[in-house]
Amino acid sequence: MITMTHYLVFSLLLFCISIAGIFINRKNILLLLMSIELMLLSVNTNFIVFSHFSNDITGQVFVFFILAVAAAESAIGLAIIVALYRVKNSIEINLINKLKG
Amino acid sequence: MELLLLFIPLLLLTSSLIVGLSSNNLGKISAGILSSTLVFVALIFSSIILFNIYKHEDQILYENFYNWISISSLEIGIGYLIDKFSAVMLFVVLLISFVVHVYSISYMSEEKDFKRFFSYIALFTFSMILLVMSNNLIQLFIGWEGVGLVSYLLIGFFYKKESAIKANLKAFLINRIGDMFFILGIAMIYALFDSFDYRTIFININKVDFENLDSYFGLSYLDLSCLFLFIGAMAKSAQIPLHVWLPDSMEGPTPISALIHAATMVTAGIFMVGRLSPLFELTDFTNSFILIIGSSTALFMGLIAIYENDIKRVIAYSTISQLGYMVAALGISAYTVSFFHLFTHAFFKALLFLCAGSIIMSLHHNQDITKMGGLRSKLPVTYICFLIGTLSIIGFPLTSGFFSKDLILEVMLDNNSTISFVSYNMLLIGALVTVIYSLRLLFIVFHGDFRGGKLSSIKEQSMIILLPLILLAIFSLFSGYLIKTFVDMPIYFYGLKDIHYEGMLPFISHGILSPASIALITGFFAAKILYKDERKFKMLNSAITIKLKSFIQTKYKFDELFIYSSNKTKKISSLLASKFDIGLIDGFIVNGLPKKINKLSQILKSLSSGYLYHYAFLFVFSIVVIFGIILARIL
Amino acid sequence: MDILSILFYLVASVIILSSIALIVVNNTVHAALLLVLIFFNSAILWLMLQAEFLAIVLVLVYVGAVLVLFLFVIMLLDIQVKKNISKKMYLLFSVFISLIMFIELYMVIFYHDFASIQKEITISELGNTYDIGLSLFTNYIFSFEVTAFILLVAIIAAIAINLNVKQRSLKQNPGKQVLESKESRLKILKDEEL
Amino acid sequence: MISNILSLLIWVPILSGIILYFYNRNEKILNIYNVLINFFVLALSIYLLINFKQDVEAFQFIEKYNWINTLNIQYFLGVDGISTLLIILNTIIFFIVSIYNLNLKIDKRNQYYASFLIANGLTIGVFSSLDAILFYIFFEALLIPMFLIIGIWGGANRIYASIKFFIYTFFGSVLLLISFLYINSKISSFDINYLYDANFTLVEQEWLFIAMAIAFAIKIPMFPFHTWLPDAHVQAPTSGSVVLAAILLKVGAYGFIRYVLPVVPIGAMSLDIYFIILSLIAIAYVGLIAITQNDMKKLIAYSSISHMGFVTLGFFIIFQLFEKTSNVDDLIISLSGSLYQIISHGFVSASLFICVGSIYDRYKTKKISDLSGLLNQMPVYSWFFLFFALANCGLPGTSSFVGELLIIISSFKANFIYAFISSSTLIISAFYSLWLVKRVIYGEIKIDLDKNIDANNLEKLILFTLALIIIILGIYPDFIMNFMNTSLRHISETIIFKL
Amino acid sequence: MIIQNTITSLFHFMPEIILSISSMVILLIGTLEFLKKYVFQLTILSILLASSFSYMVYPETALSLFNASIVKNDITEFFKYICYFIFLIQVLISRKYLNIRKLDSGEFYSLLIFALIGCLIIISADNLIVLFLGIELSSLSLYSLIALDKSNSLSSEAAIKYFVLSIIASAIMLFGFSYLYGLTNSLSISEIIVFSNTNEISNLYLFSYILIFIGVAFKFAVAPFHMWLPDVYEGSPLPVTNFISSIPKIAFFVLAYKFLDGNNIMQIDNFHNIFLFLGIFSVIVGNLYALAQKKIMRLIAYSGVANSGFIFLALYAAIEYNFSVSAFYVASYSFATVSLISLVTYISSKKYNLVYIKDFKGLSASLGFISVLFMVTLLSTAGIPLTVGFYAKYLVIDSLISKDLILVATLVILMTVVGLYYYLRIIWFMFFEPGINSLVNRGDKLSVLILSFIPAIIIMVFLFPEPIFKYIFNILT
Repeated sequence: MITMTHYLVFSLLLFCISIAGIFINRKNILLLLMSIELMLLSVNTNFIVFSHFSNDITGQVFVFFILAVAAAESAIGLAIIVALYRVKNSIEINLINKLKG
Repeated sequence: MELLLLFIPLLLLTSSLIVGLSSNNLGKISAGILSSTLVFVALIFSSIILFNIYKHEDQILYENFYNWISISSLEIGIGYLIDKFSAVMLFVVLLISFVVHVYSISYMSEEKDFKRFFSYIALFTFSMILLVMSNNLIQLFIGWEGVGLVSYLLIGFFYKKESAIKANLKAFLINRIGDMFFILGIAMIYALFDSFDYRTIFININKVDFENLDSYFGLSYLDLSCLFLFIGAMAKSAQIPLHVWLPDSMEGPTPISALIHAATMVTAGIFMVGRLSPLFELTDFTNSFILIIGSSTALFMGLIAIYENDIKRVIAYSTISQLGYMVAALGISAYTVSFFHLFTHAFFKALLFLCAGSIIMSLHHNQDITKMGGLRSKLPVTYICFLIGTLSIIGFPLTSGFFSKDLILEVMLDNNSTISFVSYNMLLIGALVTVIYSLRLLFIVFHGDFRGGKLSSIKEQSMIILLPLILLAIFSLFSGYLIKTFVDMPIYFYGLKDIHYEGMLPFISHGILSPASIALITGFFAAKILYKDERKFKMLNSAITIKLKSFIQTKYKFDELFIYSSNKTKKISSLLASKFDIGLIDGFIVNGLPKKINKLSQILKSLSSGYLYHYAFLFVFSIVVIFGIILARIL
Repeated sequence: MDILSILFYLVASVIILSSIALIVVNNTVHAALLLVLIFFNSAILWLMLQAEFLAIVLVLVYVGAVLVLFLFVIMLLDIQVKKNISKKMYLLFSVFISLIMFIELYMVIFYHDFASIQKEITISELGNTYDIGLSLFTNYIFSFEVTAFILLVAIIAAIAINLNVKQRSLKQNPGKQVLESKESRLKILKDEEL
Repeated sequence: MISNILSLLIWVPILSGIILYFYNRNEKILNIYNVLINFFVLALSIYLLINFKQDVEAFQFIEKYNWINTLNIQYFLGVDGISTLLIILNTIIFFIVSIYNLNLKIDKRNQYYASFLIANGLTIGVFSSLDAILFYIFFEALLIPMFLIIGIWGGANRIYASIKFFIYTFFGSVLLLISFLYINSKISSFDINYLYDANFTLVEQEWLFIAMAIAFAIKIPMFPFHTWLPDAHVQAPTSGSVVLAAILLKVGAYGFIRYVLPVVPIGAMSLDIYFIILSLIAIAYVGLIAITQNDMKKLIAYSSISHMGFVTLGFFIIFQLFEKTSNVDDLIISLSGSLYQIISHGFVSASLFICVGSIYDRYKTKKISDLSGLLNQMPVYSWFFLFFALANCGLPGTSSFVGELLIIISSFKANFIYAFISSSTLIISAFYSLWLVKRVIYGEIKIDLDKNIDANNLEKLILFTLALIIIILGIYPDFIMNFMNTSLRHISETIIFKL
Repeated sequence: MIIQNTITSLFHFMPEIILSISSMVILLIGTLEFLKKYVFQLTILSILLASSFSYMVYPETALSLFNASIVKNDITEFFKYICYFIFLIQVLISRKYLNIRKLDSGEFYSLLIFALIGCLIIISADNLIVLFLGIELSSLSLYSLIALDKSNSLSSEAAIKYFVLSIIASAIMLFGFSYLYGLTNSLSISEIIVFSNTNEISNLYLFSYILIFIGVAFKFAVAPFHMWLPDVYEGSPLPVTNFISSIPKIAFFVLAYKFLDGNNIMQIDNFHNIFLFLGIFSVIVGNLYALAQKKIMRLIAYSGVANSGFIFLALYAAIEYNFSVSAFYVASYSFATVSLISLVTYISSKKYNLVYIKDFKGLSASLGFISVLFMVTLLSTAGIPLTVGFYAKYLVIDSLISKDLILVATLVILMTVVGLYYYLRIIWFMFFEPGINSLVNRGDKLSVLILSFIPAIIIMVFLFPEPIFKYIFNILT
């Protein structure tokens, strides 16, 4: 029987992987955005799990909003990346360190 | 009477202020005359007081006229304590001061800073009077420092002369060494009696249980306090080893040497010990110490004078030597005897100095005796006065010095102890030495041929110079006959010391037949042969004597000792300043710590790379750490 | 083990494996396609949790719109695929840290007793979509409006950031030329203003 | 009788300073305005002095308003004998400085004056506030004008000096703040009277004592916290040095007697030996350092530290005195000595700095090795300088003697060694003061300016006034002693009661 | 009923609605060539309108709007007023700056207002969804605002860093929300608080809070979650920095307050000690980093990190639900930092860019009054008496000491002594160093007047703090 814990551990694992993805990746900034999407996905899964097992619809409503916001976020993220590309002619993360110290 | 007593210091202070702060409207001569007049008035007042004191036997004037500080139990006043002792001292001070005032009108007339000079000597006299009149230790100390200050100012009177400004600094610093101990002594006395007043102290002296007091360095409380007080006196009265300032102080104008560095200020130490005699009486250790210091000063400083060529320095060393006699007498508790010598010495030493001044003026500020000689014919009056002074100092029978010195020797001999016997012998040899150097000076300066070029231009000084000399000469000749007064002089709370004295004539005859006379005669001949006839002896060229001579000429290296220690102090100071203060405290801690923090911050700054993934990593890492800590606490 | 469990493990392992692949893969296009795979599988998972509406939205919105956007950008920028240059130590340490984070939270979750909050699962008669819609337009109407703003901001931002105002053509504008005056072309600056 | 006289004393100079800050047109008006305000403050403070009742133990001229109820902070002003005297010292010095400043040639004159006026008001605030936090606020705010004075109008290395000054003293004062807050957390009040009544355990007292003592030790400054002072003095403009030496150092000493000794006497008693040792080191060691300084201001700065060593010595021997004699009078004598030393040093150091400043204005150097024989070219200055140098080495008849005497005799009662080391100042201070005189005043002239550069009438007036004050204080100390006596007795009794 | 509720809610929500409408109007106007120049005026007008409406609909009692999505009470209104005021000053002062950099477009102002609305929503949210949306609304607007400055090559870097890190933080926060939701079965903050006061606090519950407050810590830029702040400060246009430095912090403070006030979780050692240790760490790190900075904005950023540490310490001190200390600190710090950045903005408002600290050299010669304002503000940030910053630090230290954390208090206050150095460095550059600095405009009287508002407040509140204290203590305890 698949219990709530199974789902939660699964989504936790997903979350940890996606977080690792953010700092393992040293080159491609787009992968960062994808990792972020994964992160939000795991959060969403969490909400849905709770919503399902406690038989409460509000968790799903939250997921709905998160999805909407995530879409907006990726739009803006991609826009920023494009802008960055225009300035640097590259989107490699290891080249973005003009601001430091 | 009280009013008169109040007026004496006030007159002098006024004189000092008026002359010192007046504008150019007040001319030199009128300033001098004004100042002298005021001193003269003070002198008259003091003689009235002296007269009164002697008229009413056993009258002691003791009053405070001003409350300087009063905090709860602590009361310090300015007042006076006039007994015979201080009345005589007052008179002597004012007399010498007056004489010097008059003398200076002429002597200093060429100087630009004439008025400053007069202001100083008036201030000096004021401080000295404050000291003499004092009825408590603090007032004594104030006067004590005051005279030291004026001495400092006057030695440096010719402030452009490097040697003068060196000498005055030296004088002040060495006096300050004494003052440090002096004030410690005062503090000790205060801690014991809770008062600075002589009366309170002396009254309570018997109530103190000296046995149960703390002792320091193996000395009893009272021993130490008196020792400290005496160290103060040592500096002021130029005793070994704190004498080094006095010869150098001859850089000041000559009248000053007469007034301050011969007659009055340097005897303040003697006066102080006499004043505090009830205390000193009780301490054996300190008395022995005083005796040893006094007699060695008397002998060894006299020796230096034999080889000195500067006329003023010779007299200065002679002063130190004579002060040694006085101090030695203090050591056997013969306070009045010592005071008697102080009294006579004041006159003849002032006389000698003023004569020297006259000579120096005549020779256009030449002080080197090797450039003098045969001045007898050109300066007859000076010669006679100088002769009287010399006779007096060597203790020629019937001059004042004869009485006072013989009395010291007598008393010394009467005191049955080993130390005093040794001291007696030292003083006796000292007497011989005195004769030699005094006559040497006389012979070299006034006899023989003139060695400094043309003799013709030299002429006797004006009457303003000569009159004081004559006056002092008279005092030098006759003041010794007051011996009875001093033998019978009671000191406040101390009373009389039993001195073996049987009258004038027996004293004179006894004195003439004493070993001192042998010293006198031997000395005379030695000096005559050596310096008047200038005979050469092979013995004098032998290795030992030359070595001895050069040893004495080094002045026992005391000067070097002080120069060394002052240089050492400066070195330590700059070392401390650079290494410890700037190096360690400031460099290592005060500036070092911020520097280290700054370095740390630079390192931290270089650690933050600006890479996004590092940021994210740090983010997660911190979260993991926080979770870890909390889990560790929970589980 | 029932069929649902098998399905769960299957789907979950696909998601986990492909997400691991996603974060280490070099090729961005591959990554995007892996993401599609993950989303599809997640949708399956969500369906298992009876969130049909959201599962559909996930596929439609994400796979249909967001990921297409990603691919557009990938194409637009034409990125050279370079090898990830993570140092071994760093890589190891990162994995280690993530692992620890997982373990820590795992312990918290694992030891938690969820029994108290689990309720009997009832299936809504009107369907999942209806329920969501109802609360969306009643209780969460305000949030819904705010979301509209967020999307508006996203639109404005995406356009404004990349709007290139540079004038590309050299075409003359006679009206503007006529209106120009001396003052508008030449400005005399005083020292102070420099 | 003017009510709120203390508030007037504080706020009139501060507000006029702020006004002055924004006025920068006519130099003449500036000068007159500045002198007038300072004079007004001086007159007010003299009015305060006259109306002060010497034999009343409690604080007088009290103004007490609730300022911040929620934090127990009150606007609580009042003076006793000690603070009245320090206020007078303050106003006199600032008045003299304002006159001295007339001669200066500086830019941003209005801001210069404004800084001094504000500093004036704040210092009066420090001396008259009876609420610990109010005190702290004035105490710390005082740093700002001084910081600006040193930093803007100072010498070549002014930035280093001003920053060091500011941060060092700030470091100390935060410890003070923590102590006050701790006290508040225990007794819920900052009111000085409650502070005096408060009882703490030994450990608390020790820690409170350490924190507060460090704060004030930095300000005074005590060895080894003294190194900021020489730098600050050397770099500060003349008037700044005057204020720094004459006023600011006294704030630290005032803090000791007002907030440390009566509040945590047991802590002070258990740790007094360390502070006595530090004071003695300050007297002897810092004095020694002063000897070979080549910068006149540095020399005087070090001598200030050495003199302030006497002040702290006088403060901290009281416990041993109490143990030995258990007589309140001995405590009072010792404390009087310290306070007298404070006041006297205020005037003496101010005078010395004015002299050095004037020399610097003329010769553009403060280096002793560059100067010689000033007596030839500027006799009036030189005589005054000589006088002040003599006063600096504690000559009887000048004010410095009184304090030193009292402290030496009290310290003997406590311990022989204390007296021995402290009396060594007689030699050391004479050494540095008179060696300075020898090198600078006496001798042949080195730099011949060939101009009439002696003091003008204004400077003569200033120097004469200062000399007169020093002499009057030297020969009539009783006025001040009587003035402080009741307050000191009160404080001593508070201390003894708590022991 | 729901509809009626919504309509009343709309009425009470008027200020925000006005802002959002005007934001869209501004966006439209910005596209029209002939109306473009009125964008600025319209923005000002909308803020004034919104704040006056806010006054008009001031709730007499606490209100719950939009089906418990939004609350309005004294606290929210108080902080909203502060936000309006700060925002007004920021906008007023940045006109010239934006003009020169050609940023004064409709979308800029519109996004700025959206960011403000987001923050206002955070302040008044009573529901996790609304809270999340508010956070995202303001963050998204801010990312875009940073990236809008195309003339500055650093801005897109700042934007991407802010974007990525901020989303991680949001995700972590959401993760916390999800557990919180799972455990309490509710998304309403007030219900969650009721839950934690009635149920035993489990570990997961604790962890969900920790996750949320890590997100909050990130927004406050408390070390070690501060890395984004200096980069963003440096890379963004100054008006945006100005916004980021103050208004989100106020909003997140209110968020923290809402979560913690009356919440039993505060009594858990493991929870409230996080505030303590993060606070100490942040004070140390912030000050140490700031010491080594050469650029003014980074310096202000790190000083902000240190000040956030103080805010956390103040939150720690709120174990007994006394949030007045932290509220006062947040308000005072926001004012000071806004004043600082506004001054930098004003000085940079010509083509002369104020980037390095050494650019301050000799500023007092050309801008005397401005330098004084700067000094007052700096001293307030440093916590020196005569400025309100003193009370802020005072209160924090006081509350630490009253919790017997004397060593912590000492450590923290000693770090402020370290910090004093870099504030003084600016002062000394301005006043003590000579420099050539005639590159700034002098005549703009209005801006100077506006700029002197906050320093004046800083000093006035120092002198008469009692009403403010009373008010804050009143509404927060």
